[in-house]
Amino acid sequence: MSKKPVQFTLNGESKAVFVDDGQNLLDVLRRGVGDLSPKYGCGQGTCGACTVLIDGEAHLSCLTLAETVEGRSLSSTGGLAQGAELHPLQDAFMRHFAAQCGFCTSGMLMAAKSLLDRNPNPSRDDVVEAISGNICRCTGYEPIIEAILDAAQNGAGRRSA
Amino acid sequence: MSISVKTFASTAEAATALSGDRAARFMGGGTLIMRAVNEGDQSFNTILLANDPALTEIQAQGDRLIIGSRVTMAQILASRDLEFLHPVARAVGGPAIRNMATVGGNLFAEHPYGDLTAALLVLDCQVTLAGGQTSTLPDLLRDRTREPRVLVASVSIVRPQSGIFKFRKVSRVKPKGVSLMTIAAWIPQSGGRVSGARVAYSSMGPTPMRVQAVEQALEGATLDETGVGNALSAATSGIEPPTDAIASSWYRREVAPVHLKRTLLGG
Amino acid sequence: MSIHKGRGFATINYPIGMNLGGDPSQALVHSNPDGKFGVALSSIDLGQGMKQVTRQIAAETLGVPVEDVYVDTADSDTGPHCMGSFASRGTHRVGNAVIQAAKEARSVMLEAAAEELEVNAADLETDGKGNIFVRGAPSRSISTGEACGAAQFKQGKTVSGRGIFLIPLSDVDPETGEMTPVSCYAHAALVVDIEVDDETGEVDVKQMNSAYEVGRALNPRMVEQQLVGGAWMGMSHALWETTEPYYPERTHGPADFNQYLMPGPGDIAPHDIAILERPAPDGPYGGKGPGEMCANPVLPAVANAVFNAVGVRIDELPITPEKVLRGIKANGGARPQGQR
Amino acid sequence: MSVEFRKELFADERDDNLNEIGKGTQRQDALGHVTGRSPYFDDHLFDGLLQIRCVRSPHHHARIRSVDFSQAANMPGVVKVIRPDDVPNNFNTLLSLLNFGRDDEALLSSKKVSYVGEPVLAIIASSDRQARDAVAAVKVDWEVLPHVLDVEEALKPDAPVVNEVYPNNSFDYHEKYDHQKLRYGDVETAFAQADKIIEGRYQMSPIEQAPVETNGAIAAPETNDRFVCYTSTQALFFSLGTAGKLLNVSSNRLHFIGGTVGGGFGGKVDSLVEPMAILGCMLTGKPCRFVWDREEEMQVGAPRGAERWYLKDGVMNDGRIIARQFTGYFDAGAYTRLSSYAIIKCTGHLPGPYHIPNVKSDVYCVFTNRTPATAMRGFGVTGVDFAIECQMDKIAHEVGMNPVEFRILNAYRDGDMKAHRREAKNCALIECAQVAAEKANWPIREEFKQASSMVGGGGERAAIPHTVTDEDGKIGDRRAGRSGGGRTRTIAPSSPAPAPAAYTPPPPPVPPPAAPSPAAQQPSYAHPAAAPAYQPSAAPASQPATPEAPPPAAPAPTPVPAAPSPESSPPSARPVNRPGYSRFASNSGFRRR
Repeated sequence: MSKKPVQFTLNGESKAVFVDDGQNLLDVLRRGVGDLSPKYGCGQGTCGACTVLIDGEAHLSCLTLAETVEGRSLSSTGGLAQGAELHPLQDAFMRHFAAQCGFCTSGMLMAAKSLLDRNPNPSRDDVVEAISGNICRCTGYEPIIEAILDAAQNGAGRRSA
Repeated sequence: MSISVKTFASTAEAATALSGDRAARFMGGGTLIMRAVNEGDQSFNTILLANDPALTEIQAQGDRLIIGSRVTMAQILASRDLEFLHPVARAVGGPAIRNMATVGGNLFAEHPYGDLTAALLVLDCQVTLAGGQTSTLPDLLRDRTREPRVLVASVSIVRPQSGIFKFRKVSRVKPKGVSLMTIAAWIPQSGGRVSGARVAYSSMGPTPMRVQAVEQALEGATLDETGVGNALSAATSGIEPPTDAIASSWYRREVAPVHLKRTLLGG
Repeated sequence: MSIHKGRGFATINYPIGMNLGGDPSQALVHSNPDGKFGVALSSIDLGQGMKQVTRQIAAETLGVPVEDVYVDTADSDTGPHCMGSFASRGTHRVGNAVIQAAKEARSVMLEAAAEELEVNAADLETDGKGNIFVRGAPSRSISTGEACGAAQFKQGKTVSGRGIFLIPLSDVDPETGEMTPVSCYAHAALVVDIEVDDETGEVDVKQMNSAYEVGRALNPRMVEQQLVGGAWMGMSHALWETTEPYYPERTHGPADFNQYLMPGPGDIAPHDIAILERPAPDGPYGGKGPGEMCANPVLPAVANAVFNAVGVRIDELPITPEKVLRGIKANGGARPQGQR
Repeated sequence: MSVEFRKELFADERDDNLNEIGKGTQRQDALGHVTGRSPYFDDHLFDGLLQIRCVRSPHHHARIRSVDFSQAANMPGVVKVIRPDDVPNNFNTLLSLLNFGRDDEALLSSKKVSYVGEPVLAIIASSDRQARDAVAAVKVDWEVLPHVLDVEEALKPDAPVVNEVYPNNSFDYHEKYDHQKLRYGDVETAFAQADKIIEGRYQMSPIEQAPVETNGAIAAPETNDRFVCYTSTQALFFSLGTAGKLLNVSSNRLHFIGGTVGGGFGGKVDSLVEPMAILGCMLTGKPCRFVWDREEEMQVGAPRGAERWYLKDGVMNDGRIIARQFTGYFDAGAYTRLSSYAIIKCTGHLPGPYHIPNVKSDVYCVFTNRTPATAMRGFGVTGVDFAIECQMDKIAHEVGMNPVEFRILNAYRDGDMKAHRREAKNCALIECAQVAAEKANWPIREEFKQASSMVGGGGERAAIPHTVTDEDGKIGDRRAGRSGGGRTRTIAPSSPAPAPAAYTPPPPPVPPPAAPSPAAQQPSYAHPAAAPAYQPSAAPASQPATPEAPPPAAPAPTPVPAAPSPESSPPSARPVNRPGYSRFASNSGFRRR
């Protein structure tokens, strides 16, 4: 099987990795460069647990052909905190007890960040729409919605990425 | 069978590779192809990519709009020219899917997907293939799984006057879920009566489809409860709606007139 | 189109634990020389909050602040045996094991403190803030860290404890079903308000009002997590979910989250919850285990609300629009049962 | 969304001044969750990690004539093919760790499959895709067999045998019956005396637990001739014990690490992935990962099984339920897993949170040609609660009562005898009903607002009634076409009681409601000649009767003394040490080790 070299930046750090033909980005992020924050929930694009930002846009890494991120800028929940300082979204998720098993949390945070980066003052409907591709089985969504709205009020969207 | 990926600079080269290899698939945004790869689909082993920038362009030409086949739902939502399609693009997937899913992919998406295609069916869609040939959308849908496979370069649709174009996606899950039934309608009126209506469904058959019986019944009708009566009676005439995990054929048949009425008479 | 309002009600109780007993869980507690504690379990945290609830139980029992305790789940080399996290048994069974282990560790800590303070250990109390003092003479005190340090470096004692909780296995009589199933019950009552579209059979949940009795709410925020999320799941089971939409036919089974239907974030209904706490006599600090029962009242309450709204009894789950519509058509139209 | 704590209720049973208990302290795991650093089973990296995928049955029921994996074994990346023979002890039942039930399921099946998705072979390859490609290249010659998917069809004498270990298509309880019985009082007599009989049929379809993290495990060799296994299990030692048994490995050579799991809801108890990952590791000497994809999780992974229930209630016009009968069918799918136990838990839960003096239940654990069922949130209870509470709504409607008041009238209270013959304590159903109604502005009358779980129970309501038993449904009778034992007998109550076919009815816990409906205004406790009289007894001492209470029409509310029937057991509140009972001393019911 042929391997292709791919370079991209992940959370501001440049990465170079060899990928298999047909390999998806989720697999490469997790096993290739060791960022375990995006999760495998379906491999079908139906759960959102693998959501990462590519050039600032939310993408499903399980449906992204790894070699297509050549030269692009990726961010994941693994890089959301700045040093020891949590991103306002992370802080809000904690305060609202918006994580139970925590497995969807990473994807939810990326979906939320993608929203707030574009729309710093979202309505509840905007938030609902933003997480509509992400499945949570534990919380019933309400604490997540409240956390995102709270984070927006605390200026999460005005903070630079 | 391990996967190989081939990237082409030009759409035409990719189209040639596609037509010459039954085990090749062209990848637009990846939402269909990568899922198949992940699930071990044995029907293909080659993924074709094309970097042609024309595939991702939206152009206005007179009263028509040309949309490249790799234009994403998110691009449609960002386009002022395509504002009439925003409710349609927003009905597809969640935001991440919309950043990936393409117009071309939607044309080839199997049931229950294809909401955008239903809209295109009533917008007088002309399909331009990679080689420059054109096709009608119904023809393309009919032949979409036949060999040799074709690569769509762009679609051309007409820009509707305000109020003519109507769209409704019925889903069990809010705000986003797969379609139980999607209805797109183009309802021009002349002297208070419908003239030249076009109506299409998605998720009501093997592919998105025009619904001629409804269109005929609407001809000359007034857009009110009694005026659309015949059209509602014809809502599933000649159609055998599918049974799937979302709903049975019986249910789709029962509610088709209800949702058609709400589409025609609603906003 | 007509939208019909309906209101339904249900009450339930839920037996906590693996019903017949015979399902032990163990815990080990030990302290570092500075009085900071670790709890080793092989129990599982699958989101319900096992780590945190046992952490609070251990801290309460030890008499130290919660920051002084961390819980490790689940390593079979270090965590002693536990049957697992299911049947709402975690808080009840593991919590009791942690109490026993923490009591043993606490008694060593107090003995060490007694030796340092030259008093009788029975006269010592903890303030929960990291201090041990002589009852009635708060000035005579020693920190838990000093006591644990003295135990380990001066007195040669391990500040540690072992705990197990077992409800012995009950027999079941083949003829009568006589048995000793579980030791405590959680309770719930729920009122649901819905709207039914009589042309499509679609049911829209508008509001839930509930009362859940959970024993003592050991961590109110985590109880809230369980109840809010669990009621959502109940709504989902009532109206959306199944792996076999045409059961008992095995066709059209969903294979992804698009086809396996669950309510989305736009479907959630406002839910106003009252939490009642009647401590379980044998629960850890009276705790029961709210995790499982919270979904159960929603299913029948929704079915009962559908009857109230349109006069159709849906006795098969899930209550799909198709079933409701078939019922309405069989009745010749919606038959609202009157406002409740 | 709002949450309130009703601290005033049961306040004197609680000390609310504890240091840590009762505080909404942040979760220990929250920081890990929001930073993406919580270590789930799959968050452990290994060099040269191999991937496992299974060859699965496309048929509901089929014999395996032959399996040809010659092509698959030579495909790129394929390291090893795991055959059924490679499993050292390829037969198990999950609850064998509790000595409950017989081994009935293989990790990989070699002779026959009994559900779509049943695994018959596993492939270990360098990548997931290579393993999938090899799976697709395996050729199995199937001899398709007739199948059965409906629980009641499966119990017919000529139904295909799903699971040879249980050839009657039903789990064997106590080495005696093909179902679990509950017998308390005498429902038939009570039905004859009831004002109304209300019946219902209820069906619950299978439910997927649907944790966002699928089932999975990674196993790797440890340096000391042990195996480490990172796992998503909900039950670490359950999975460890199951792996040890299937693989014939001692428990201390297995090092299981888990405890941080991406949701479970009951779907991660079955311990199918751990043994396979460890076996792969044993056969290759390399770290192996076995993770279900979403389709497997949804269609092969065990759901909460379907349940079908038939309920029959005997009800008085004033709303008191005097008898309730259940017939239940749990659809276990092809193998036992946890359905047999779910029925025990269910039986102990019947008749729901109500005081009903006559209860009968027969619950069958039925094998059908579908994915085996297992645990889910609400284990053994959710399905029957749906049935009970829908039934309760129907009864309230029939007798013209407010559904909230109707629940409170029949609610169990401290000291009441439950149908499994243990006293209720720590009850709170009434208070929940009151508070929920209040929150929803659903008015209930004052006497129901004043009702309490702590008052009005016990006393006569604590007496174990005279009970009719039977020997219907002995193992094998049904398939052999024999009707049930037919022989009924009685077990004497804890106090002197009437002869068979008569019993002391329940005392009302609260004054019967004042004229809820025309029907209820004329309670008829007296019945036509043949049937023995229903005998309402006085209200509990703590609840003085109100003037509105319907006067008893029948004889004095004292138990009618009668000689014990010759067939009855000695009177005993804790009966049943009758000879001849297997009492779990079997491998088909519970037994003690």
